[in-house]
Amino acid sequence: MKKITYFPGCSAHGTSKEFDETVKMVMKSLDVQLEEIPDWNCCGATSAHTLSEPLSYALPLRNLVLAEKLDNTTMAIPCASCYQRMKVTKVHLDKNPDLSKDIGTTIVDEGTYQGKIAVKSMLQYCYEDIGLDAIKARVTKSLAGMKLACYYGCLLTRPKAITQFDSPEYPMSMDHIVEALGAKATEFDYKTECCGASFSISNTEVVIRLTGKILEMAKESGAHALVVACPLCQSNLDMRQPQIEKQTGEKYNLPVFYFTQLMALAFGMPEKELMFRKHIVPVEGALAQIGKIEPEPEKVKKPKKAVEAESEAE
Amino acid sequence: MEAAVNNQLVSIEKPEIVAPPDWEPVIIGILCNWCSYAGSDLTGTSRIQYPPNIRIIRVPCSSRVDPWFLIKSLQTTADGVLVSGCHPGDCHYISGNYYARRRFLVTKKLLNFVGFHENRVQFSWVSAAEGPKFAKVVAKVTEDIKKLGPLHLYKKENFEK
Amino acid sequence: MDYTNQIREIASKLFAEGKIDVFVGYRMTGFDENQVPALIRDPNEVSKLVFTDKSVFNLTNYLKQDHTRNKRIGMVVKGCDSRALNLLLTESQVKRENLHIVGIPCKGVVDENGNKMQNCIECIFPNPVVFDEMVDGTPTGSEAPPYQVNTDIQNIAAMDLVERRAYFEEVFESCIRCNACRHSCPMCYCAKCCIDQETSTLYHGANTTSSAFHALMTWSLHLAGRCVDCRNCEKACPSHLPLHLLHKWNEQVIYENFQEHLAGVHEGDRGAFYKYSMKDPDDFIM
Amino acid sequence: MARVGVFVCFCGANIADFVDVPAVVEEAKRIREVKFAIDYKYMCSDPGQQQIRDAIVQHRLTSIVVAACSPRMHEKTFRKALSDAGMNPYLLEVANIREHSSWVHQKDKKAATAKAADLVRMAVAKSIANEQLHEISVPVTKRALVIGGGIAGIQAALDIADARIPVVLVEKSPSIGGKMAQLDETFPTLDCSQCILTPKMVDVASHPYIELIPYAEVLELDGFVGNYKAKIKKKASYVNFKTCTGCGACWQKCPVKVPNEYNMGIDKRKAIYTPFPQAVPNKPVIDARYCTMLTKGKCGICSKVCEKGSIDYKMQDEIIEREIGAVVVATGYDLWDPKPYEEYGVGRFKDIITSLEFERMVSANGPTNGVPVRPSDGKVPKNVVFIKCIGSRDEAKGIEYCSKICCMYTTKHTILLHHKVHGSHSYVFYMDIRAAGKGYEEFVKKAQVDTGATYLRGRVSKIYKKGDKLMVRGEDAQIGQVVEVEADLVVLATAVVPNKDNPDLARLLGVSYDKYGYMSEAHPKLRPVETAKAGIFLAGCTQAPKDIPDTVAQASACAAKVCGIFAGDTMKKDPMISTVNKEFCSGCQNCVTVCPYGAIVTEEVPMGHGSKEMRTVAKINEGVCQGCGSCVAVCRSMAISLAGFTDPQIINEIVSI
Repeated sequence: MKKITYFPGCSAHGTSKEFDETVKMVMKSLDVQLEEIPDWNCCGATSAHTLSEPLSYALPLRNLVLAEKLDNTTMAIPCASCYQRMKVTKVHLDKNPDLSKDIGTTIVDEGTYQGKIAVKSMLQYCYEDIGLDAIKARVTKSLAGMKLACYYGCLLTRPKAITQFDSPEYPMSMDHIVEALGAKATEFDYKTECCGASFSISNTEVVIRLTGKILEMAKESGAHALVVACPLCQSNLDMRQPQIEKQTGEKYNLPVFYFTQLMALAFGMPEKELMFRKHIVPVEGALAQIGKIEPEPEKVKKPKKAVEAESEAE
Repeated sequence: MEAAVNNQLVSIEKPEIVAPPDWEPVIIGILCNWCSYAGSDLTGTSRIQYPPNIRIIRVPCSSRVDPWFLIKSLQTTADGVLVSGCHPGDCHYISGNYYARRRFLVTKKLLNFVGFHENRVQFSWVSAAEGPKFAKVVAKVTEDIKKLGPLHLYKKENFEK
Repeated sequence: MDYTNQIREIASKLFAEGKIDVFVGYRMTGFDENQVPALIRDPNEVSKLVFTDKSVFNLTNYLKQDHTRNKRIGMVVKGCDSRALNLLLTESQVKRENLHIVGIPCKGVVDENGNKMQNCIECIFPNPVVFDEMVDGTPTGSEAPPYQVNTDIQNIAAMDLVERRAYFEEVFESCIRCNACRHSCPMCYCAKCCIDQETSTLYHGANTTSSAFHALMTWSLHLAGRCVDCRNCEKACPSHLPLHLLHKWNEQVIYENFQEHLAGVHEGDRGAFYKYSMKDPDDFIM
Repeated sequence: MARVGVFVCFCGANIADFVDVPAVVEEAKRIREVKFAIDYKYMCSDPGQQQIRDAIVQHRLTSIVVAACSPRMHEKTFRKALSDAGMNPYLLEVANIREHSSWVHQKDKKAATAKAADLVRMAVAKSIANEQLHEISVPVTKRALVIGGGIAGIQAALDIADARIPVVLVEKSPSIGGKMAQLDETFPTLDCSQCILTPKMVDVASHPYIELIPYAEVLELDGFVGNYKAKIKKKASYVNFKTCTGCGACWQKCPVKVPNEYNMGIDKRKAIYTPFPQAVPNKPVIDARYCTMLTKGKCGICSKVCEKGSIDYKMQDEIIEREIGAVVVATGYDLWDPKPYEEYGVGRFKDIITSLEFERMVSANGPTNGVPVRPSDGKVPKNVVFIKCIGSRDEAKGIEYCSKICCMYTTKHTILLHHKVHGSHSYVFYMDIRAAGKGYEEFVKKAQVDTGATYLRGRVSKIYKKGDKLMVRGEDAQIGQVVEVEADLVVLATAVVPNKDNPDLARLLGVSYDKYGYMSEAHPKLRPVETAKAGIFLAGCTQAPKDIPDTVAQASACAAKVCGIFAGDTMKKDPMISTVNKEFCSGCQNCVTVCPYGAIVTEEVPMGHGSKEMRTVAKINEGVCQGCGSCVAVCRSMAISLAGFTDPQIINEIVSI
């Protein structure tokens, strides 16, 4: 049994309860024990780093110091914002160790930062540490028939210098994971486009335009549903969908799943425990696609005219 | 790229001996022809002022500087020595300053070991474009040596000019 | 540590096989318990050879004038001696093919008072790094232990600047400029030493503190990265100067700042001053 | 006893205002060896020099000290004055009392004067130890090596050969011509590239003074200016060029098809091939990577159809050695791989191509017969988006510099598209239009009017697929809005990067290169053609991105430099180099290790006078030595001395302060 440090973040206790729950279910079934940081605090996302740089480091720093006390080598974070703040702080501190002294006093001092823990997003942990083979081995109910557009949002893979994971512009890790579950990942050019989440409250019109574009492109790619790894992405794409449909007059009907929900589903866990009822856009239509496999158009084989050696050619 | 220097010795900051009131230190500057000497010329053409204690000797490359030039200088006429060459990678002779850098470090450490303050011999990289930097370097070296006072040990006692 | 019998056997064998013209080892002085180098040319004199923990001198000093050019030489070497030999080979001073090297798995030699020499206590290469045969069979060599900081050096480095200067002032004052250190050093093989050159303006004045300062400083810089710490110089010095301090200090500076191996451990390694790395320390330079 | 003359210059007011010049003269007169000292308004003027010349004769001076400006300024001038008076010019020393005293101590005349006097004293002391030196003559091999057969190498080779100097032209690929042979038309005149290039290629092949070695690489270059020795590997072509007539039967019948490099992989060539129809030499070679006869031992068709029996599967690489006097490096450029532009879908969308691919398509002899098509479906595109600065001026993904040629060729491409595809429209996303060059701005202006192309100033942020179109989203900074263009084809103006072999070649030649891999010129403004290594010159994109006119100009400049070296039978060289005192040399060869130029070798000398025993000592090759003094500082026996900076000279300076 592996043991990792777990930082749920505030949304896991609220809007994205289903993410938190399914993460726990999936990890348990993959034989990974999650050890939650005792007395963790807010990561400071969105407000702290726009107001006070020292504070934006101090809040995650406290969490990192507490996390290191647990003696695990890796910390996994489901929420993309929390992950981003933690990783940014870690990268800055590792590059510039004196920083921890300067900012350590900003909030309650819990000890010295040593830089020994690896900070990963839950997606990165599944992809890198658990691995596709282990995921594939655990699948009991293949999702074959489902076409999914994987949406990564802006924080999971960017900026590359901070995240050091996957391609910043056209990442494929989640695509590979859903394919391991048996589903088909569609070619989705908008997988890292901005959804406008920061303006969710202050300038809803922007959000509707940007999120609408993402939904439109996902629909065009042939997807039955969207897959995300970020609570804010999920709530934006899911919650705003009826509003956007009203505005554009289009019917998208794209449920927005957390990738862990789908993992749990494919691992054969009971549907009602996956909290699909929390979704605004009904999931039934998308789930009904499971098992409906289109026959692949048979490829016409070209008669072999010449020996072609293309492999090494430039 | 740049590693820290190891083996720190205990060095004191107080003057080694009390200087007479009109004392001015003599500092020998050994400069490579292509970067630092050109840089010092630029300091001149830019009319940047610096303390007049330095006496400049031109050599083709910092790698020409044999460590015993420094020892000889301290033994005979100088209160301090500055050696300056091209920045790493800029050596007119490809790799000369890399060899020189190693010798300088060992020489500096050895002199310090036998009782010379580490500021008695100093080194700098000054490019042909760094006129202002040269003036700053000279000002700093002069100030350092003034703080340390005259170097009269081992000096001139048996030396015939 | 007594290899007298083995060495006599090996020397006899080498003479019998016609492999060597001269064998260089140790013999008793004849008047006390100490030993001196012995150059054996006559196979019948092999019985003069001895080897005990009083075999202190580094015999590679006898190779300096490139005697291997026209003689085949058998020689006894300890760990430190072999490193000197390695450097002489690297610096093209001797011909390997004319040498037959008898290696000693050294357990340390003693000073006049019978105490183990300090450099032997701190030695990390007791076994020869180059040899043709070992008296005790090939050593089952394990990895060299980590570099040890010399205790004398630590004591001096802990003094403050004024104390250090006073200490060394006394050292330089005591030097009588006899050049015994140079003559006894296996690495000082120059055809004409810089000290002796008329055109050289290296040394002004004769036997003064100032000139001793200059001579010893220059000498130790010429040996920086090349001194194998055999302490021939100290043994030869009539003023009993702690000459090893300068060499050990340089060795330590070089080891810690350039991560260079000790002198002569690898054949072909000329020492720290004859190569460089882009990563060498740079922060002492303005 | 030395007799030194000291000449102190006022430099108008430059020195005299801040240094008490007469006091310096008085101070100089007190030095025992100084037999004559004088000041003058302008020492460098002719009357000033005349004073030096007169004093040398009158006072039988043995060395001269001029206290004036930096020796980097007027050392040569004063040396000439010494020469004119019949004195060895290297007996001069310059005390730099202007840059090092009067100009930097303007607030303290007393200190500046004292320092000037010290500097004079140091120069006097040094000059006493000065020796007579004589310029060195080095014999010269009059043959040039040109590496690379693109337009730069062709031009350099032709210009040198026209001066009746033999040239060895080495080209890596089977044919000369380089990148220019791949171009359709050239800006700003829209000349057909082939029409102006191929005659030059033919000239190379037929020139009596040019030895063309195609399909070859330089392996080694030893020696020094005027006396290099080059080792060239001629790769096995498996075709005997002497008997081959170039009929083409072999490649017509060859069954192995591989992507055609000349056409950027858009179509296929055979395993035995000539790169393009106008190739010089027009003889095929077998690509050993693909030929099944060579890889698997099966086939042999080309050998069967060759009437001349020119195919030789057993041919081996051949090593050719040539003695060379000077080298021109003209290795050209490569194009940057735009893969990091993932947001554009590079690699995922077939209809995003590079400019050189577009160039091949619109080229009359190209794979699509001069009509651009979409690689995905073969349709002729109507809306084409050109994006400039792909990799150029991009610190995050690419390189920092401007590739210089992209603005112009993109303009050319809009014209070519306009000509070839009726009803087409070009969109150009640009950062700036850099059209500095003769006729360039006019060309761009005219093209914008003629083609009606839409120029959008801004970067493209994303390309995505919608149906079979590519949606290009970018900013139009001039209206401050995001725009989206529906494109059939997107053409990326990828950056110019140095030939990937440059660092290896530079190391082999012993010249330096910058962080990108461009070889470094000796001086960015005043010596842009030479490298720091004497006798090696740079032409074209080996040094930096260049267009054809600049490349040709630099190539001709190289030729002039090469001809300059070969103008006499010997070359003159500065005598300030190292020499070995064999008597003192202990033969440790540390100097050999540290010499950056490989200028030190060993030699055997007798042990003593008349002795038969030999010993090894160092020997300096005076043609190669550049006078850095690295060897002097590592010579423990002080057997090496560097003329002009000997130990006695420097020590005299130190002890005389």
